[in-house]
Amino acid sequence: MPGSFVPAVVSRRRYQILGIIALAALVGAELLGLSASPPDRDMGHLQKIMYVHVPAAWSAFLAFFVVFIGSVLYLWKREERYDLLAAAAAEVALVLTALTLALGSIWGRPTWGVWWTWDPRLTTTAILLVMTVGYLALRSFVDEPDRRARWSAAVGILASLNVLVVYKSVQWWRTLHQVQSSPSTVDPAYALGLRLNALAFLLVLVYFILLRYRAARLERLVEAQAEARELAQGEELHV
Amino acid sequence: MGLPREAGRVAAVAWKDLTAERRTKANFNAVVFLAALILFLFGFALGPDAEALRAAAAGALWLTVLFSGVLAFNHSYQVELESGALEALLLYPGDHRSIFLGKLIANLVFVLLVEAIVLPLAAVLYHLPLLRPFPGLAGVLLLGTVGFVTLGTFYAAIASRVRAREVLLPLLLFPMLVPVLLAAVEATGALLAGDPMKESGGWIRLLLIFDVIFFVASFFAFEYVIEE
Amino acid sequence: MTPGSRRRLVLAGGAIVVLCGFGFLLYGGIGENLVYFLTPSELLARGERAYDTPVRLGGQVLPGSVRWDAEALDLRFRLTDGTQTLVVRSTGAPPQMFREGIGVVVEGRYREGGVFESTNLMVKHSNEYRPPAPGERPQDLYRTLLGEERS
Amino acid sequence: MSEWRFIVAAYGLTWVVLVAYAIRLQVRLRRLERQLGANGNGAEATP
Repeated sequence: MPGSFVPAVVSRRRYQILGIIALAALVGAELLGLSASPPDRDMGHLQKIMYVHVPAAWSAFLAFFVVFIGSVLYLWKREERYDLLAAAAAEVALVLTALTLALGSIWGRPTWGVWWTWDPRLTTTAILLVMTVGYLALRSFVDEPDRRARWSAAVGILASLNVLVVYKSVQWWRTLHQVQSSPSTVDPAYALGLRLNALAFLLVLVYFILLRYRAARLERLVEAQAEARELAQGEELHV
Repeated sequence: MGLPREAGRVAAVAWKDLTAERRTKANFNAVVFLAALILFLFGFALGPDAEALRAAAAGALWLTVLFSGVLAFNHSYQVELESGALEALLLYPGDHRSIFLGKLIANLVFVLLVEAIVLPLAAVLYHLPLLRPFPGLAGVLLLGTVGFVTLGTFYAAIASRVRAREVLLPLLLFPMLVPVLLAAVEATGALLAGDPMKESGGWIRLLLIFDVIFFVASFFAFEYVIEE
Repeated sequence: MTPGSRRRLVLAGGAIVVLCGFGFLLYGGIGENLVYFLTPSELLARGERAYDTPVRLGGQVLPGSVRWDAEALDLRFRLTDGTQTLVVRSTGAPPQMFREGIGVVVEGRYREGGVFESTNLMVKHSNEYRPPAPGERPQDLYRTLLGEERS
Repeated sequence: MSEWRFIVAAYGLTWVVLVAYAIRLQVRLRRLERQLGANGNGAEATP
């Protein structure tokens, strides 16, 4: 495959090794986070939900960044691999955004007192989720690859720009959700666990995007084969 | 080049769409009836409490406009597709964006006409004061509809050429519309309540800015979407 | 001017308009309409119009003002933003993080008697995460109020 | 203690989602590879 971002010939086993490393890193980081962090002054042990909620949100943001880059590069260079990369990242972003919302809900119930509220951070995140669903639905409904790539790049750029709004929402508007933490507001006892978990989530993110990208490439190969077969059959009929 | 020529093309596309709409009428009538039906259903669902009904009126009114208007956008491209006219339209020399503007104007007229019928009906059903807040209310309706129709015309250019267009258009359109919907509902609600807090001005400015952003962005992005 | 450069110029102009629009949105102070909750000062500034309309109100629980009736599930406290203070009455058990001095957002209506009747009480956590100081247990901090309920 | 219920739910949900998605991707890849192999052979066998 010329111009291939990830060679299609890499065996699935290599991805499996990356996957095992990523999940093992997650186990290690979570165990350390769970065992080494003292209960928080306000939240008690509930602070530990931070180690899954925050890394899930961060990696979802990164996935949307990949969607943005892939979409822009596609419109610029018109090479299929960028479109497939954006599509792969979008599906992973959808999974991680949904996970982030669900984890936030589980965290919000005992700390804020509600599963859900119409706070700008929560609302913009839900909108982002629906936009991503729209992006993927659009892809699944357009059969012609060139058109699909062009249209979904336009929709993908719009959706992924919304990430900026989600990220800045806690600063622009008065919200129930707290503003971003920084090293000065998080005690070192929690910072280490958070960083390690974020790193493990990053590995999981890379694993997911690579795997999904490979699936996207193979799907295109299957599509191309089917087209070639139809063409061959058509010629046979004419002869 | 020539700006007059472009303006002529825009007017021609808009006129063509509106004439087609006027000749059949079936689509317009169906959309108006659907809008009336949705207003009725909101009334039933919200119960007999007149006070609650009035409080929810702004939201119900805008959702009615959204649900019925979204049917018009797909229709405006679908008619072209069925007769293969879109390809012919694209072949004409000149800027494709005049197609966008033409369709935008036609859709705007369509939705505004639907609103002209729906608004008095909503006033009767939900016990709303119409005359006192009228100039402001008309302005809010116009600005909100411009934002809605701009994005709708843009996304319909994509969705109308796709298999599941009935589902896909709202799925793509409605999340992007949230800021417009929010500002429009808040401004309408404030005006209907007599604007005691003088907050409608802020929302109207917000609507205006969203209209400008959405219009410019979709005007330029249309080229990528329509090209074959 | 070639068609290509004219096209680029128009595109750049469009991009500038969109960016200006966003800039105006962010820094023109228009987004301040989008507040999730009002402060006590803002609510009181509305005067009589504030009565009986559903609003969210946010602020800090004034230390020493909490009265909790465990039998009737009736909670009263004073909510402050530093300048103005309001009496809030809430029914139902508060979230376990509720304590004196913490930030809360309440949903409900301000009544003419000068009491804010809350139907939903939410605790607003800051972005600070700290272990308790030596000698204090976290439970002591948030359970002093409701200790007997939750054991 | 009641707070642990939420912590267990959060970590459990994370693992369920991540593992389920990983398995889904693997299954999808395996199916595609099989499809690709079968199609390739089929196309070569017919003429």
